[in-house]
Amino acid sequence: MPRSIEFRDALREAMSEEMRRDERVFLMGEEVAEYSGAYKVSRGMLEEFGPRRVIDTPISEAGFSGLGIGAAMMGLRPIIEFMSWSFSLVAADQVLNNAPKMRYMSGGQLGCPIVFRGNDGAGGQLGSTHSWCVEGLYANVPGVKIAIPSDPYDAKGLLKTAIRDDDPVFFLESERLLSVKGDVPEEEYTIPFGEALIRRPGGDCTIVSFGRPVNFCLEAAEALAKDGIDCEVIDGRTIRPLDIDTIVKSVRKTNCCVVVDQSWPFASPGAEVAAQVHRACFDDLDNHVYRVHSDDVPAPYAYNLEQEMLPNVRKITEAARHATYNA
Amino acid sequence: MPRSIEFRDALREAMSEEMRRDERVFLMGEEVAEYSGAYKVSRGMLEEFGPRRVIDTPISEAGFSGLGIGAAMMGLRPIIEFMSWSFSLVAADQVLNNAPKMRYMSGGQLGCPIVFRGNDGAGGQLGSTHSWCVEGLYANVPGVKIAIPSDPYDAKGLLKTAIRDDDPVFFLESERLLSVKGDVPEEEYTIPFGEALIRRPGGDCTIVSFGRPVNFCLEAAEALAKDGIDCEVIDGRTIRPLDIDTIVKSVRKTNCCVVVDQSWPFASPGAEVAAQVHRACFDDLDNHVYRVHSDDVPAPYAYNLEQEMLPNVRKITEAARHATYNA
Amino acid sequence: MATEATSRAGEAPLAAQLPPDTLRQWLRDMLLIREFEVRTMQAYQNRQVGGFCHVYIGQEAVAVGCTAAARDDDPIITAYRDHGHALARGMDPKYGMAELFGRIGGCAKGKGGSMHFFDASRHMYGGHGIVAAQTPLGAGLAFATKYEDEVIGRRKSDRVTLCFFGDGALNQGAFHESMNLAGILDLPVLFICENNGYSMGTSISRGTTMGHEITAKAAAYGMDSASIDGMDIMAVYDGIRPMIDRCRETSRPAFIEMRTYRYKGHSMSDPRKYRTKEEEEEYEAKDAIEKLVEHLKREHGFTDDEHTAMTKDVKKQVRAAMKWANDSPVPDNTELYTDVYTGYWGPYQGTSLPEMMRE
Amino acid sequence: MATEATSRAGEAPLAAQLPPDTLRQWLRDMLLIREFEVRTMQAYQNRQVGGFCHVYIGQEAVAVGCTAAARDDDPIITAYRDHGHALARGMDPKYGMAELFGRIGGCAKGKGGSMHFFDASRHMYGGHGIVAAQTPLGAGLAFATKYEDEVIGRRKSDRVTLCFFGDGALNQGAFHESMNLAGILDLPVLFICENNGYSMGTSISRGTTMGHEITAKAAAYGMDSASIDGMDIMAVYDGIRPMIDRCRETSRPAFIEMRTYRYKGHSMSDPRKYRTKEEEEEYEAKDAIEKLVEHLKREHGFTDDEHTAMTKDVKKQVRAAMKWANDSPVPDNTELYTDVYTGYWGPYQGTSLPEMMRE
Ligand SMILES: Cc1ncc(C[n+]2csc(CCOP(=O)(O)OP(=O)(O)O)c2C)c(N)n1
Ligand SMILES: Cc1ncc(C[n+]2csc(CCOP(=O)(O)OP(=O)(O)O)c2C)c(N)n1
Ligand SMILES: [Mg+2]
Ligand SMILES: [Mg+2]
Repeated sequence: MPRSIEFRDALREAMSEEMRRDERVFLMGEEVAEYSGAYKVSRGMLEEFGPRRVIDTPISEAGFSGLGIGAAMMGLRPIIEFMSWSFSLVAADQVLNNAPKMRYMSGGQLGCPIVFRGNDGAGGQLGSTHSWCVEGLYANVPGVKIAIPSDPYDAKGLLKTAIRDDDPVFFLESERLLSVKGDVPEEEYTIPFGEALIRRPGGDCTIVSFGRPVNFCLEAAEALAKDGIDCEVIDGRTIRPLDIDTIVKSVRKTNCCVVVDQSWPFASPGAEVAAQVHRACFDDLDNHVYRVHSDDVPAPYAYNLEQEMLPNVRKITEAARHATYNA
Repeated sequence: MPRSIEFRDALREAMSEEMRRDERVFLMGEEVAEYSGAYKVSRGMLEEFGPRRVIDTPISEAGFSGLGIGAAMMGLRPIIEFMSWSFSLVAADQVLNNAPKMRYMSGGQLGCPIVFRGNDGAGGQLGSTHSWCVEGLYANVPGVKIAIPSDPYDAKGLLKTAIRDDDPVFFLESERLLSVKGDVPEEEYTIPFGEALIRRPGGDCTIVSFGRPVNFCLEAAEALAKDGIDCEVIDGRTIRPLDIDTIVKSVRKTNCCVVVDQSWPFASPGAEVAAQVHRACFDDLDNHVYRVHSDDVPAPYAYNLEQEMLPNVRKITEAARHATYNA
Repeated sequence: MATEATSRAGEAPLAAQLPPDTLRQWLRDMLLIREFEVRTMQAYQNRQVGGFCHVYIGQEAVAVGCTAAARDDDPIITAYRDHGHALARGMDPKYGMAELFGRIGGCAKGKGGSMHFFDASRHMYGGHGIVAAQTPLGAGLAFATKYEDEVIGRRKSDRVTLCFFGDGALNQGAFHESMNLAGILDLPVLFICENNGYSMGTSISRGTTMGHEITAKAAAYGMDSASIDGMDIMAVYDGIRPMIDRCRETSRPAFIEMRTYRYKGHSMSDPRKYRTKEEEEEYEAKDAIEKLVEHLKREHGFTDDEHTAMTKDVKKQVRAAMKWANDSPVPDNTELYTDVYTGYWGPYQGTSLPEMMRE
Repeated sequence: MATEATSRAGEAPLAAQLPPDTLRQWLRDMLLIREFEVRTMQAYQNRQVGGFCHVYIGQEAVAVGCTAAARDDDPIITAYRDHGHALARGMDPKYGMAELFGRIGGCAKGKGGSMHFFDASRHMYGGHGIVAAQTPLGAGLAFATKYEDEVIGRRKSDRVTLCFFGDGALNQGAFHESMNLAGILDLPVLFICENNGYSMGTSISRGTTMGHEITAKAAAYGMDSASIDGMDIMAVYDGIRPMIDRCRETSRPAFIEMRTYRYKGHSMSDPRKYRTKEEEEEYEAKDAIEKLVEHLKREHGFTDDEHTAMTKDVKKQVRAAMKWANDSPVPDNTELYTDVYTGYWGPYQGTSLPEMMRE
C-alpha cells in the first residue's frame, strides 16, 4: 500500500538506500552532517553512516566540488550537496570543466560518476543572488546529465538513477517542493533518464515543463479543462537527455505546444524545446510554440514582484489559450 | 582614405582612444601591461598610460573581476581583460551575480559600467578547457549586454560603444581573428548595440550568425551563389540586445533561415534565434529554421576533430541547401 | 605582527578621551540597531518580512565602533548580515524596514531585501548575499578611491575602505584572492572579519584551519593584523582607529579580527542545536551595550532616567519606521523591468534612484 | 615550521645511500624528459604539434625526484606543464608524442593534447589546463585513498597523493580552499609548488605577496612545509622523502616549495623579455642533470662512455617514439562522439580505453 512522504524524505531515502547498497557512495556538503542539512534533507544520515560518509565542509564550493570530482576519478561515487545551486557559481569551473570533460580529456581513461544536488530556482523571496535556475546556464554543456524532479516519487526514483549513473549528474531540486508530500512506494524503484512522463493526457494542447513548474501546468490544465481546452501535460524529468520523441508525438496529436521553463527565456532549455519542436513538427503545428519563463530580469525580493516574475498559472493559462486560438 | 589594420590593433585603438577621452577608463588583467598582453592586444598601452591605468594582475580572475566591479560601483569604467573567456569560469559568480545585478539589487543606487573582454571560442587546438563559447552560458542572464564582433571595423566600433555603455558588457573576441586585417577609418566612430548588419544581401535564404562564424557564412554564401542560391548573411553584432527585427524582416523576404552559432547547440543563442524566428515568421517560413553549431561534445585537441567540430563552411552550406530544398 | 587590543575600558584611552556626547551617540546607535533587529524578528514571525533574514544582535559594537573610527566618506561594504552597518552609517530605519517589508519605499525599492541594504549617499556599498563575494568588491572600492586620488587627481581624499565579512568567508577563494590583490596593489582597505565563532552551524574550529588564530591568514599575505574584542565598543574604537589612520597614510591594507558573537540563530530558522545555552548566556553577560551604559554611568554621570529616555526614544523611532514602512506601497509590477539596464530598450524601463536618495 | 633542505649532495644522505643503479635510472629519466621536450619543441616548430605547449626543461629533477621518493601507487596530479610527470611515472614516450601529434595512439586518443597527459594505470591523474583547478582534485584523490582505507576497508594502502602546481596557482582561490579542506579533513596529500619564479611573464614578486617566502602560505593553514632546492635531485629526494613518510603515517597534509627554473619560454610563443639572459645562464649553470652526472662520476665511477651511451639510447627511444607517433593515424571523426558519456544515447557512442591501456 502506498505511503505519502515529503519530497525531502524521498531524497533522503534515495541517498540512504544507495549508500547501503554501495559503500563507494558518500554525501558531502555544507551543514549536511551535524546540522542534518540546511533543509533537513539529510536528517539522521550522520547517525546511520557516520562522519566518514556524511561529511560537513567549510564554505568552499570550488574546493569540495573539486574534491568530489577527484574522488570520483578514483572510482568513488560522491553526492555533493550545494545548499543552493546558486552557490555553484563559485564552483563553475570545477562543475563545468572538470566533471563533464574528464572522460573526454583523458581519452576514456577516467570517468566521473558524481552527483551534484541542491535547491535550484526561486525559493521564497531570496532575491537575485539566491534564486538561480542553473539549467538556464548549465544545460548548454555536453558531458553532464540534468535531472529535475517535480514530485517526491520522481525525486526518489531519479536520484537513485543519478547515483548509479557513471556520468556526472546535476540534480536540481526545489526548496519550494521540499515539504510537498506524495505517494512513494516502499518497494525499490528507479526512473530511467531521458524518458518524459505524460502527467495528464489531453488532445488539444501539449504543455511541456520541467521540475516545479510542472505543478503549475497541471493547475492550469485543470482550469483550462473547465473551458473545454484539454491539455496534455508532459513532465520532461530530465533536461539532458531530453526526451524530444515523447514531446513530438504529443504535438503531432495536439498540433500546438506551450513550453514552460522556470529559467530566464534567452538561450534557455525552453528555447531549445521550442526550436526542436518547430523543427520536428513543422508541418504539424497550427500555431507557433508559446513559451512561458521567469521574466527576463534579476529575481526581486518583494513578494508581489517575485510571484509576478515566476512562470505562474496565469501566464501558462494565457499561453495555452493563445496557442489554441482561444484567446 | 581607409586603412587596413589587424583586429588586435582595432581593439587597442578603441581602448586607447577611450582612455584618452575619459580618465575613468582603465585596463586591468593578466599580462596586459609589461607583457603587452598575451596576444599583444595592449602593446604600447603601458608606455602611454602608465602603470596606474594599465595594470597587471596575478592569476586571480574572481579577485580582479570583482575588483573591477567594485571600482565600477564607484563610477570608474574598468576594462577587465580575460586572457581567455574560458578562464572567466573561475570568476562566474562575480561576472554573473555582481556585475549584472548591482543596479537591480541596489534599487537603482549603483550602476556597473564595466567591460569584460577577451578571447572566446575555439583557438587553435586548445582543447576543451580553453575553447569555451561563453555566450552559450552567459547569454541567458539579464543585466548584461553581449557584443561579438566579426571583423576589425566592428571590433573597434563595438568596443568603443561598450566602454561608453553604462551597463556591464561582455565583449567576446576571437583569438583566430586577432591577426585578420580589415578597413578601419582614421575617423572616430562607434557602432550602436542591438543593430544587426546585413553583410551580404540576398533573396533566397537568410543566414544569421555572430562573431567569427560570420566569416564562414560569407564563404558559404559565395559557394552557394555559384549554384544560384542567393543568401542574405546577417551579422548580429550583439547577442544582447538581439536585433530580431532585422532578422525577421529578412526571413519574411527569403522565407527560410539558417542560424550559425559557434556555441554548443543545446539552450544556446542559436536556439533562441530559431525559436524567435519561428514565432515571428510562423506564416512566412517555407521550412523550419536550420541550426549550425559546434558539435555537442567537449572541444577536442586533434586538428581534424576540432575542424570537424566547428560550425564550418561545409556544414553551413549543407544547412542552406536543406533550408532552401536544394539538398 | 598581530597586535592585541584588550577590553578593559581603562585600556581604551582614545575612546576614553572622546566627548561624552560621542559615547552617548554610540550607545544610541547600538540601541537603535538592537531595537530594529528585535522588531525585525517580530515582523518576520508575523510574515511581514520574507526571504532570508539575518539579524545583527550581539555584534552592534563592531559596526558602530568601526564606522565611528572611520570618516563618513570612507566606503564600507559587508555581507548579508547588513542591517547594523547601514544603520550605523546613518540610514533612516524607515528605509531599511520598508526594504524588509518589500515596499517601494525601501532603500532598494523592495528589490534587494534583508541581504541587500545599500546607501550610496552614505558610502555604504551594500549588503551582499554570496559569502566572501563582497571582498573583491571591497578591494575595488579601495582601488577606486586610490585611483581618484592618483589618476583623476581630485584633491587627495585618502579614503579608507572598510570591508566586513564573517568568519565563514575565510574559507572562500575570493577572500584569499582579494587579500593578495590588496597586498600586491597596495590598496587602502581594511579586511574586517566579524568572527562570531560560527558559520551557520559550523563552529570556526570545524571549518577553518588555524581557526584559533585567524590573524595567521593575514601573515600569509604579509599583512598587518590585529585581534580585537568586538564585544567592547571602546576596545573596537581604540583597536581599529590607529589602523585606519595608518592605512590612510600608507595606503597599505590590513586584516582585523573582531571577536564577537551573534546572540540569535544564523537566520530566522535556526534551532541553534550546535551550541549550548550556557555559551550563549556567557556572551550575553558580556553585552556591549550594557558595558557602554556602565561606562557612561561610571565616567560621565549617565543616569537611569537618561537611559530610559534614550531607550524610549529609540523604540519610538523604530515604531515610526515600521508604520512608515507599512504605509509604503508594494512596488508596482512595472518595477520588475526598471533598474535592470540604465537605458530603455525592449521591455526595460530605465533606472531611477530610490525615494531615500530623492529626499 | 618550514624546514630547509639544502643542495650540497653531501647533505643528501638518504639519496647518497641509494644503490648507484637507482641514481643512474634517475639520470636516464631526466635525460629522457629533456630529450622528449627538445624534440617536442622541434615538432612544434614543424607544426606537428599544435595548441598550447609548455615544456618542462630545467625542472626535470622535481618530477623525477618526487616520484622516486613516492610509491608507484601514490596518485600524482599536476597542471598543464605535465610531460615530465607522465614520463617520470613511466609512460612510454610514444604515447605522449602521439598525443602531441593529435593521433589516436595518444595517451588521451589525441583529444587532450599537451596539457592533458593522463596515465591512470600508473596513477597519473592528469595534466590540467586551468591554473590551480587540479588542486581540489588532488585533495579528492587523497580523500579517496583514505576513504578506501577507512570505509571500504581494503587492506590499508596508506597512499599519499602528490599534487603539483606552479607558483602562479598560489594566487587562485581554488588552491586556498584545497589547502584548508586538506587540513580540516586530514587528507594525505602533499601540495608541491614548482616555483620556477614566473607565471608567464609575471615574476612571483609581482604577483604573489610573501613571494620571497611562500611557505608562509602553509602556515596560514597550520600546515608543515619545506623549501627545497629543485635543481638538485638528491636534495629533492632527501627533502621530500621524510615528508612523504610522515604523511603516510599521520595522514596530515603538507606544503612543499620546490625552487626551480624553466629554461625555455612559458609556452612556444614567449620572447622572455621579462628576464635577463644572465639570469637564464645562471640557472642553466646549476643544471640538475649536470649535477647528477658529476655526482655519479665522482661517487660511482660513472664514465663518459656510459654517459654517451645513455644519451644515445635516450635519443634512440625518443626518435622511435616520434616515428611511432607519426605512424599512428589521426582519430576518426566518429571519435568526436566517444568518451563524452559512458553509455550510448543520441549521437554518443560510449567510451573505451586508449591503446596505451589496452596493451
Ligand atoms: C558561496 C556561498 N555558499 C553558501 C552560502 C550559504 N550561507 C549563507 S550565510 C552562511 C554562513 C556564513 O557564516 P559567516 O561567514 O561566519 O557569517 P555570519 O553568518 O556568522 O555572520 C552560509 C553557508 C552563501 N550565501 N554563499
Ligand atoms: C584560471 C586560469 N587563468 C589563466 C590561465 C592562463 N595561464 C596558463 S599558464 C599561466 C601561468 C601559470 O604560471 P605557473 O602557475 O607559475 O606555472 P608555470 O607555467 O610556471 O609552470 C597562465 C596565466 C589559465 N590557464 N587558467
Ligand atoms: Mg560567523
Ligand atoms: Mg611558474
